[in-house]
Amino acid sequence: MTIQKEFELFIGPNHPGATGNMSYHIWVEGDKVKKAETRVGYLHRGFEKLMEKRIWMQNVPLVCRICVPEPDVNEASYSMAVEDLMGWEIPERAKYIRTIILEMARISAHLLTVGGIAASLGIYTAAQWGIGDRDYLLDVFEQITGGRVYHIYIWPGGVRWDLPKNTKELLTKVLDYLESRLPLYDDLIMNNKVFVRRAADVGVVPKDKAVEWGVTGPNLRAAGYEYDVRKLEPYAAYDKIDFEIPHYPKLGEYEVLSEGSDIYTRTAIRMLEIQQSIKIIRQALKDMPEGDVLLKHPQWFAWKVPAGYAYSHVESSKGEFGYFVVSDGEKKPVRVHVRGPSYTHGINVMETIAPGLNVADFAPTAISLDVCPPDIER
Amino acid sequence: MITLTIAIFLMGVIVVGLLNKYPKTAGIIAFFVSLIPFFALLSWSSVMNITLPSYLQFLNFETSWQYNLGPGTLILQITPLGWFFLLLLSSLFPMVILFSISYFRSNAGGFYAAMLLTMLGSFGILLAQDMLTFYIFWEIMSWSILALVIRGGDRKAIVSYLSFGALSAMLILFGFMLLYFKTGTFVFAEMHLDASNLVLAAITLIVSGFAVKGALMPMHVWAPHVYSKSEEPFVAFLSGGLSKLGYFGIMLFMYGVVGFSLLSSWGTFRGVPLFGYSLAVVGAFTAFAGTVLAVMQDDLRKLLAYSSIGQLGYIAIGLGIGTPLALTGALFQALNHTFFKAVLFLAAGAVYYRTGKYKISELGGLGYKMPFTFLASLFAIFALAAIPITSGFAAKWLLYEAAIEKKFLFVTPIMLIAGVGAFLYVYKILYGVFLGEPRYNVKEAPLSQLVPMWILVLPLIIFLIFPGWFVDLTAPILQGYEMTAIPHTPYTINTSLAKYNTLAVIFAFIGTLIFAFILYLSKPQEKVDHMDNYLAGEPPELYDYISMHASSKYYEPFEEVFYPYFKRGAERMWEIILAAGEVFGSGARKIYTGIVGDYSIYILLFFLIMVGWWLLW
Amino acid sequence: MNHENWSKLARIMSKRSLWMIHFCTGCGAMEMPPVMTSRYDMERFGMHAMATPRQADVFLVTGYLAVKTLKRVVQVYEQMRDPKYVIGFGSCTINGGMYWDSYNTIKDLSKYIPVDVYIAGCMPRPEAIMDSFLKLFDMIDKGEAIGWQKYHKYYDQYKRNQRMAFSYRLDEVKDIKEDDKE
Amino acid sequence: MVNYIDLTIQILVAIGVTALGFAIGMLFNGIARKITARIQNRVGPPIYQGYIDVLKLFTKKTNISHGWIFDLAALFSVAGIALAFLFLPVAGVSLLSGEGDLFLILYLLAIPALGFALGAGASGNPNAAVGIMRALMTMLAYELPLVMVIIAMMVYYDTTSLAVIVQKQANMHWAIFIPVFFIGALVADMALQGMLMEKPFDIPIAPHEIATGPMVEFGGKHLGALMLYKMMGIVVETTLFVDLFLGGGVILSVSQFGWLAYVVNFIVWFLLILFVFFIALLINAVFPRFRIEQALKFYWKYDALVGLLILIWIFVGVTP
Amino acid sequence: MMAKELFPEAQEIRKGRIRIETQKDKVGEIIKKLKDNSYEHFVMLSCVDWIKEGKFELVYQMWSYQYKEHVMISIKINRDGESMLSMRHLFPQIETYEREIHEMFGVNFIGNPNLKEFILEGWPHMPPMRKDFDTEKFVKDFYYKIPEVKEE
Repeated sequence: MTIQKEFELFIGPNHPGATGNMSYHIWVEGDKVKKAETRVGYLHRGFEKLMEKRIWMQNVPLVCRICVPEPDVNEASYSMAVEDLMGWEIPERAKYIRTIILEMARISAHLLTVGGIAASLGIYTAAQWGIGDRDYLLDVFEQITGGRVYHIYIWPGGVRWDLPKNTKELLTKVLDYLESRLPLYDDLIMNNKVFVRRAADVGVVPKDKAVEWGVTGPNLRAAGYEYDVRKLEPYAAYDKIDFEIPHYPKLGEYEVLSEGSDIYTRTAIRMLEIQQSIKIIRQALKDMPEGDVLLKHPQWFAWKVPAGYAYSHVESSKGEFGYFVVSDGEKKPVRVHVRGPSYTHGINVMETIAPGLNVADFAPTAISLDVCPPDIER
Repeated sequence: MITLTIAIFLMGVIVVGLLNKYPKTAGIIAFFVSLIPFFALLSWSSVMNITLPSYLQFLNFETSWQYNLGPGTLILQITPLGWFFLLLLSSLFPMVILFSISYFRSNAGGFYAAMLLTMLGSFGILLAQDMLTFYIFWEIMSWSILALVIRGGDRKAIVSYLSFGALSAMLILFGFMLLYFKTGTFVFAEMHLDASNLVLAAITLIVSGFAVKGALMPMHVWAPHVYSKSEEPFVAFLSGGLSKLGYFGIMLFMYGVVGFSLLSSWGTFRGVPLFGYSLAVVGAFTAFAGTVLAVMQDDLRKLLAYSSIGQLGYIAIGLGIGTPLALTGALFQALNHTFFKAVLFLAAGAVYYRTGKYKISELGGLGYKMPFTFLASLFAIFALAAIPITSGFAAKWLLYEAAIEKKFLFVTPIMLIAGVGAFLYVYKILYGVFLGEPRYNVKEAPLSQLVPMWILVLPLIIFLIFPGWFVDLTAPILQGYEMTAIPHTPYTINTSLAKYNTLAVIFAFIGTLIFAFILYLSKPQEKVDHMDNYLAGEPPELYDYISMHASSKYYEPFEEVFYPYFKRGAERMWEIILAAGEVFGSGARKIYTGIVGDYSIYILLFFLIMVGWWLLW
Repeated sequence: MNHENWSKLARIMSKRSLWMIHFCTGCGAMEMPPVMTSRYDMERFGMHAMATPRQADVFLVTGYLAVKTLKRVVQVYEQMRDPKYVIGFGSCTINGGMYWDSYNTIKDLSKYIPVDVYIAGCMPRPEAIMDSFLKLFDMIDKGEAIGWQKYHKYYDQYKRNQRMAFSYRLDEVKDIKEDDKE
Repeated sequence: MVNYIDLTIQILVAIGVTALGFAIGMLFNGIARKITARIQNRVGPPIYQGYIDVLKLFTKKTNISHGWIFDLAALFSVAGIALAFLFLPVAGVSLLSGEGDLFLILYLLAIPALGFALGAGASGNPNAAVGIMRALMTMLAYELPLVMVIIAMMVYYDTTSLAVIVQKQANMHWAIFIPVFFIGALVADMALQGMLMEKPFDIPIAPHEIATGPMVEFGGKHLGALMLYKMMGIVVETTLFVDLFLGGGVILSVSQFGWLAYVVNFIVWFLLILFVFFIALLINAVFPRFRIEQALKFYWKYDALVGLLILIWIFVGVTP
Repeated sequence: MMAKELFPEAQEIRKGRIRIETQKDKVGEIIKKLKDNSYEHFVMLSCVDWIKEGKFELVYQMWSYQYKEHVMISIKINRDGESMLSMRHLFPQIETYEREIHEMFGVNFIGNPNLKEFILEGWPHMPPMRKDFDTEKFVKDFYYKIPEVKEE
């Protein structure tokens, strides 16, 4: 009998360190991970198949279920792809509302992730606070859209309805509250000496490989690229709003500690993006013009989208979220293919950087890459 | 009777040597011969003020024996100290031989011959009353050990043992010569030493010579190689029994020949002789470094070897401090170490006998397959780790008390940390070998291997309940050094600092165990298969094989922290040894052909030369 | 204390200290963090998430189950110790919900493992989840939450359905019957 | 001759005190969760949650076992920790602490740990094995500063008996009021953090890394036994700290005040261990956990360095 | 150089979206050339089932951070078992995409050793993303036919 030196661990699906319903099968010797394999498919519902069976409009409630922590990016991206094929230009006010909604979603997703990173290293208080504070945003969502998690608010042609009257006051209040909480998070997480020791130089995505490996979003910016779809190909109202792209080594008030995208930098980038998002929402609320929020378009069931190929992408909290839509001019799409950012982060990036990781650092690394399994397998 | 004993031993050596093709017969003969020292021990029990029933004393040995040999007289006489160490060796030796009977399947004649010769040497050493006798028997023992090391067949082991054995012999011989030069006599009782530097040099040389056998750092280098590359029963005897001879020698010369008052006259530090203090510091360092190195080993025998080194360090601490409390502790530790380490080495042998593996990372899950071996080694491990449900704790406790009594502020934390470090490596043995994934489908070890193990466990239990009986044993020894035994009753020991009552511990433990047992019986349970385990939800039937044994590089973070400090020291040391050994060894290699028969002839030749040299001188 | 009182005490203890298995099976897991944390705080009821099935008492099947996940769910459910309870979370566990025509998700959870309480909605609000806990407490109190007993009783049927689902074929049934005969 | 009446009374008192220890331990579990919940902006479970949890675990209908070695964990951990408690002076009352000393207590604390380790190893789960490795290394790490301080105290008070150390601190001559031992108390408090397995040293059970480590296969009554061990462990370890540095909570002398002294001392002892535990909880709430080698380096570099200074201080100050 | 300059056959379908239709043996060359010319972000590899034509369309999509341009390289292969060369040596993530397409459409990629099960487990039927696989019928014939647990 041959003796295998490594022992095998399953990080997930039933594991506190798993990032949702997925699994890493890791081979460990001593304290070091020797090999990792990503196991996905636990959440496969065949979205792309189902979407081919449904008409264009019916797909809107479906797409938001692809990424649960931040469903709005799916709606926005899908709507943009359809608008692209239709050749629609949506009303100005709808663009601003989309911006607000997307940024709110970003904040709530980042709060969840930052809390998750902190919790994976042991600061459960941060996770409790983060998720608790996120709930205030969900209240605003509920007031605007009627749903806490799934909003189905962004449609092809604009948004479903206008913002309720007191949204501005409510949102401002919530933003003020969040802003007052951010220094506490800094004290608890970013300025915590133990956190810095655990997080700095751990789970590094090297800068020279980051683009080739398909790393996007905060993880790419943590490696030192100032790449953001909001600036590269502005959608919604981002071209009219003044904001910064936090990226390594411009980490604002946080210390620059390491080369490449490690847990610490990735967390710092997310903390900074929360600040930027608050700034964006404030601006959007201020600059938002009056007017229609939805295009006058034909009856939904009668839509026929012109034949063609469209690719639209948005910057989600995890990275580039893209929709590749193919139409043959009929009532139903021929093919909708979703590019989730976790597809690369969770599989080839994780499998490449895992060898040599300490087994204690494995789950924090996966969580700080913000791997979300539903956008891998859809 | 002693003449007869020596004659029987020598005859036994020849007979079993010739019975090489019949290992079982040779083993049985060797076993009967090996019982003789134990009978001698029984008949000498009056030395320790013990009266045994007459049916245990059916052989009547004379208490002293002399043989006139040219330049001096060979004197053998039983003393309390000799009796105590003979107790350890003579009770261990038959068990080891018994174990070997089923362990060796072939080619064992040479083994038994050399083992008997080793025991004969030890027997003589323990009874010797003059330096001449002492040295002759010392050489017999050392050379027959060499024969056994050569049987292991590892060049590094042979070279290191040879160089260190030679070093040890030279140091001792030089020390003896200095003493003879100073006093003009070989006999211990006739020596009248003074506080001169010559005597200090002699005693230093002698103690460092013995330290080699006792594997004190930095003289330990040979031990891991020899322990890990020789046959298991021999290693059990070497580690359990023969290593004690070094400490016997240290104790004999430090407290028997030189004496506590003379040691103090070379300077004291905070109430402890400077000589003893430095020995204690070396011992503490050995205890700590041995433990740390043991944690890093993957080879079961190497781990046990370093653990031996660490545990023997405690004896050195006790001998160094030199108060009655400390000496009692040191002797107690010697006794415990003899038995638990022998059990562990024998258990390792039994594991090897069944699986053919020594690497901890390649073993696993034997606890349910070999439950009695497991339980015996569990007991030994409890004793090693000084868990207060075995006698191992009492010994360590005495040493700690002694250290605190003398206000050893820096040595005691090191001792305690070495004690905690012991938990780490014993758990490595427990988990890596006996627990975890069941990898082998083997039977329990044969009965003739289990019986010796369990007999050797017995003293650990007896002296747990009645540590006072042990203190009784030390009383005559300490009397010889003009000290009184520490205050005690059969189950309590008192010191100036605290009290240790074993009955209270045991009864309270039984009580709480009953409480736990009631809780435990409250609900039924079912036994589940090993694979019905937490795999984060993955159904095991989807996989051909899931490796679940984490024993390879088990303490990797620990190794990462400590390895850099030890690597260089050990390597540099090894370079020096090799350079020295190469000079000595390259010539020697032509002579050492690897055939046991040749070596017996060499040993005989050496014997003749030795005797001739003494005669001519 | 007689047996009845004893088991009543056991039930009271069991209901006030339900430990939940930490297994996010579907998107419903998104509403679990708010329930666990400061806004809704289910630890008020003595509930908190446990890492491994051996330690847990209640299984929240949060949402749709892909067949691949169902295998894991069954494995985990069988590793949990009695008494154990299952809460079916969201419409997907009841009839497939949004994914009624998906080839990879099961449509009715109670065909595969016994479910004590269902929560409707996509996704259910935290209030609904808290309410389901209270409902479960109530059922445990009255001795109605007997899913785990049903699982033992109708083990063959559950196992048959599970095997069918795992193989994506209906004709697997025959094999099982033959297996049982052997 | 043995006085059987006295012996019976002693045994009864021992049983009572053990039961009380477990009761306080379970209460502490509830208090800890409540306090943590308040820090995290939550309501938290009722304060008696610990009792419910343990009772529930012992009333589970079915339990699993991986064989008899696995069961040893449950037995040894409960028995060992209760044994350690019996040898501690509690509020100045020494049950068996006259029969053993601090070294004994330190080693008695290893019985449950080793028993637990045996059971976890027997479960055959790699998570458990890694967890035990971390637990043993944490133990090695925090023991060095702890024993340094303890040995300094032993030499200072010239005894190794904890009961005597408590006695010598009577009349409010608490060790913590001596400057060197005030520093010692800080060092020992850091060690206590590791002993209690609170963050930043809860490495052995890190759920996100190794899914609660050693406890991974324990459920039902086995887990109940482990929880009893952990809860009682809190009482034992905080009491050890209080006995060493805070005079065991003794503020009234029994000879002077009679039974009133027992009551007051007991209350003070309870408040003190609660206070010590409270500090540990506060640290626990706001720190992540170290990696294991970082914990080892932290203890052996910083904590042990201060411990060494204390030893030097005592070495210079105390003449043999 | 921008994609249009590199490949004259490229057509711009709208601003920032380039489409190159080509043959399957030229794909590797084109991707390599684009990668060297700052199109260094591989977005995704899609497969479209044109059942009426009997073709699968494989769309390799790349993005240039420098030119802010998205390129779709499109090839068509026969539906009935035509293989494609693996491009996994160019970008590591292509391996995963190929694995998925192999599983969901049944396209074989030569040179990819890692075409084992990815998302599904023990799927015995036709690759489900093909247009001729009717998921609704499958659901009705399978999931709805699994019997309820009968309680006596």
